[in-house]
Amino acid sequence: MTDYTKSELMVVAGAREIKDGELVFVGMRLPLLAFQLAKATHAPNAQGVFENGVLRDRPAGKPLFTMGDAPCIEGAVWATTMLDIMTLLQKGRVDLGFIGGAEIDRYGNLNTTYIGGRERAEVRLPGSGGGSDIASLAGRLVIVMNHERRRFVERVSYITSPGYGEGGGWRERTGLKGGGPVAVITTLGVLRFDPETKEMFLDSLHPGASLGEVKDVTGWPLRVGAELRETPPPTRKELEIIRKYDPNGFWTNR
Amino acid sequence: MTDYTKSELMVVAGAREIKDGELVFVGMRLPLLAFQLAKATHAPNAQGVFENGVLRDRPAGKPLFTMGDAPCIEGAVWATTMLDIMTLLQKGRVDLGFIGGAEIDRYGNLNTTYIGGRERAEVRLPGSGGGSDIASLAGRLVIVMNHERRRFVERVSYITSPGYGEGGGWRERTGLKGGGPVAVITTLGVLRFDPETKEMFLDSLHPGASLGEVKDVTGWPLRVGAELRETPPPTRKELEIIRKYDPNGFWTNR
Amino acid sequence: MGKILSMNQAIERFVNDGDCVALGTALEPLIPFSAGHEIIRQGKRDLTLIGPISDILFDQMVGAGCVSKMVMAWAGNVIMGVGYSLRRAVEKGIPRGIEIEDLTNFSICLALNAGAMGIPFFPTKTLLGTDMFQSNSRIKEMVCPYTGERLALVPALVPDVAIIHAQRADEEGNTHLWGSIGVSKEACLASDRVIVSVEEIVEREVIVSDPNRTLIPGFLVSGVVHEPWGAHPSAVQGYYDRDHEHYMRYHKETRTEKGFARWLDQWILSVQDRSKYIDKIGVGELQRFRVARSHEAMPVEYGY
Amino acid sequence: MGKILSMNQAIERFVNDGDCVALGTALEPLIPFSAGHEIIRQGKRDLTLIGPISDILFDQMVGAGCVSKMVMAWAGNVIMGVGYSLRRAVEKGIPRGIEIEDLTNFSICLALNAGAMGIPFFPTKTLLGTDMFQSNSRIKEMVCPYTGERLALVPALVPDVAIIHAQRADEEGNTHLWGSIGVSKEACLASDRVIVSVEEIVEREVIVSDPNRTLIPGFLVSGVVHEPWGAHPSAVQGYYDRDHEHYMRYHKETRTEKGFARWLDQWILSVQDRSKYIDKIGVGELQRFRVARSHEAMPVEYGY
Repeated sequence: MTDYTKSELMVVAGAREIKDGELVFVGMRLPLLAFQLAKATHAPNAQGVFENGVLRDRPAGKPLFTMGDAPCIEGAVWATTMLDIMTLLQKGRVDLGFIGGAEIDRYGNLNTTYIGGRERAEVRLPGSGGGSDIASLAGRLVIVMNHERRRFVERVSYITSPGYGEGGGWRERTGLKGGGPVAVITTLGVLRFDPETKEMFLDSLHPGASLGEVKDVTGWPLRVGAELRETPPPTRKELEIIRKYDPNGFWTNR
Repeated sequence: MTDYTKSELMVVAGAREIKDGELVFVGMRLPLLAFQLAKATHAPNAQGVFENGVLRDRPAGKPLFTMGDAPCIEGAVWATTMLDIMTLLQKGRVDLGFIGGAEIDRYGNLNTTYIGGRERAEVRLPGSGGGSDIASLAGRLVIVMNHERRRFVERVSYITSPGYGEGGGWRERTGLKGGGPVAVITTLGVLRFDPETKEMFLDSLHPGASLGEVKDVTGWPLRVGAELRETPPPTRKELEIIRKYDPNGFWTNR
Repeated sequence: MGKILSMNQAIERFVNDGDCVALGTALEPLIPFSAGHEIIRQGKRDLTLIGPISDILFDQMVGAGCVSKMVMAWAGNVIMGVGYSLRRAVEKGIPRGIEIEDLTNFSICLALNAGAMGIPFFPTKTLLGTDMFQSNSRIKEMVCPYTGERLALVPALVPDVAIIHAQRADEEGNTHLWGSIGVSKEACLASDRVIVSVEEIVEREVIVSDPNRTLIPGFLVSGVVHEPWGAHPSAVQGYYDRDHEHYMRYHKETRTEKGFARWLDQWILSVQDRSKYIDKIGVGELQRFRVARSHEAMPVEYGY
Repeated sequence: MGKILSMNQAIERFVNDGDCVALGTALEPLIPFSAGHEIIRQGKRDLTLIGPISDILFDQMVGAGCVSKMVMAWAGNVIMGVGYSLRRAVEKGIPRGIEIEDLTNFSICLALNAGAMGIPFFPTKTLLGTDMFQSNSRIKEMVCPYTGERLALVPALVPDVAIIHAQRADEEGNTHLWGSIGVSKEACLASDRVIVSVEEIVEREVIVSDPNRTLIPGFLVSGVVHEPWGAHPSAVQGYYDRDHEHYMRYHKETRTEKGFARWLDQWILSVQDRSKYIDKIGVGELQRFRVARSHEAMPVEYGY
């Protein structure tokens, strides 16, 4: 078996959420690698949008640190305004979006703004960026984050990026257009959402992770899917591709 | 004295309304010639915007029939979207706009849509184009049109482009941002508006036109300014410039 | 590959009777005359035409009986004034009555932009105090919750199909358009389908060499038609200028119903497609409108 | 001529204490670091910073005590995560407390676009269901008069001054910007004043050779600064790429208040202007970021 990092496994799990031909709101870090991996494997016709205004149908010619790096614009099919790209989301043209988060709750609501709520503000985090927009407006949402007790909480203290709010029907009542989260890819497993209650459940465990461990670092009584599977590990080919786009392991902690 | 057409005199009168350094919403036909004349004489730093998205600070290299002719875009400083240009108006950045009209009333309201009102529609005219936007939003408005009885009516049957509505205070009550009309340049004279009542009055008579003639073709008891002047005729130099931009007299009926 | 179609195929496949069609969105230049003529030849019916200043293409489509409604700011013949077919339709119901939703150039931009942005309306300071509120029942007024001022509301327009003519596109429909842009981008982003006709089909490399020049990306484009001279008699920046005399002749010759019928037959119905149209005018004659004085954009470096 | 200024003059003349300043509107590239550093050196106070993703320039200005408020979607160090100065300011009031109006990338675009368009607000489907309604009291909700759906309203932002860095401008301020555009156009159109710093001052002929490339026309520009490397450590498409290591070092070295003070002195306060900054880094060192693989835009013909 090939050695790989947790981040590399997360990239592979992320790539699998992308279907061929989809328009994907990519973002940076692991999601960008997931997008590049998907394009190089099962989703060659997927296209990626970046919030600075860029649409790419082929990978950049050099590894990227930010979406504004010169190689991300060079060779793009469209480099327009941020407003045009964000309105693709609002218009409902984006199939899938990826975001990260500092704190998440049972219904997939994310906090990347104030830990401890706004008034007490124990920690000021960087804020929404485009995360809230993607969570609100993308057709499907995939969340990528570390699985830690302080991050998986019963109720987030501040909703930066809405998941399913208080459960089933909440997005519709709130007037949100996008479909909401379909997967949370963590350092320990992949979690999905009950179609009715919209509560998060554990769908697959990463190789080496145990159910007990996951439950321990999840701040509510976590449900487990009917058939708890093991997340398929990266293949050698997948790792090669990831390492091509993150040659120094900057994002994948190699 | 040099021979000139009424249209050429109107162009000269229009040019005099432009101050140096102003941003002018130009339009086509006589206003375009007026703008080009002003730039070549007393207003070299005036800049012109065209609703297809163009900003020019120098005249086009060839006479224009439409604002979209290739020479109007070639050598422009900015060729952007129509929306960007129209929002300059709404933002209050346009000092002066020119429009024409088929029917005008005592308070400078213009109709270019339905003669006889919408329901009876004796005549369907082309409609607003950008005229209504310019009349609503430009800092000052200059109207250029033929002085005929059927055109100068007590009350227009349809307001396409608002002047002063029902008189003083109406624009403010209506929520209009732009300043409203300051001059109506006709085939017979130049009319302006009372600062209080906003009623149109005759400010100058073109050479050869009589007050009786003007009153005859105006559909309400027309007031006359305190000092009725004669519109200064075009100079030889002015005519030369106009004829350079309208070499075949297409717009000036030569 | 699959997107490259003949104009006949593109119109047959992507324009249906009853559709809302946005056309002429770059204003006087880049009017997709070839597409409009093919719509007339295929006898499409009950179309709603959407466009700011339509010039004579809308007049032709109205005269040919394709149109039941127009959402527009201005319709006629830009350099000559009125369009006689439009007047006959509105005033006398010939060849059929049409409904008109009056807007202004600005508000039609806003309506298409609302459609492009996926919002139901746009607030604006134009339209206030006009009788457009009478002749367009979809405009509303509101009091601004921030400033207390009066605002007009323009509802979104979402055309079924936008048709544009542009300078060049690749086989995927990634399109470079330059010169007069008008409201073309908003119209394409708002519409369910987009048909692009172009002077040249180019390699993908040409498009991606200048991604800021892309008006719309191919994923929004349903069909791409290689149609040289496809905008004649309107202009295409860098390819050909406007044929003003054509508009003057149209004005003169379509004053009567009979005159219009003759024009329709001569220039549209009896002409199979754009290549036949070019033959009819004469390639030599068309050369008059070609670029005589080149002015190329200065270089721009995208490398790293 | 009158618009060409040194950075020192431009900031002195057009940025006042208490101003709302839009910066970093092209996102990660084209950040006007040189302008921001001059603002710090001139000790401007009580600024409101407006920008979507500010990267470390906002963090530096906050740490230097210039800022009383931020209207932003994200602030920190894009590749490293948090910005420590921002955290110290919000969590501990060091060097002073600051107010934050939270928005998202999209809603900050909408706010600046409303400002650019001269309307008081923008309706949107984003923000609904978020706690941004708590931490930004200016957001409202309404029921759509057309569809009955819930809409969030984002009020207009009208900055006193927008500062952008671009590739080239002429002496009148007509500016070509390419690559990543972000929300730069809207920010410039919204603002009362605009300062443009550029890699190159070019002849007017370069600009008018490609009017579709113009981001903003000179009549909106108050001051033009010729400032090569003015965006370092951020990227300028076609001129230089991003200096990632600079951001990593900033992250490491400004973790503590003392570390930040050292950085501030070393890279900003003790450096007279951008030319001295270039000397300090070393021209040779900077050449690493220059274009190694050219990719020019394909020709575009505007002639007639």
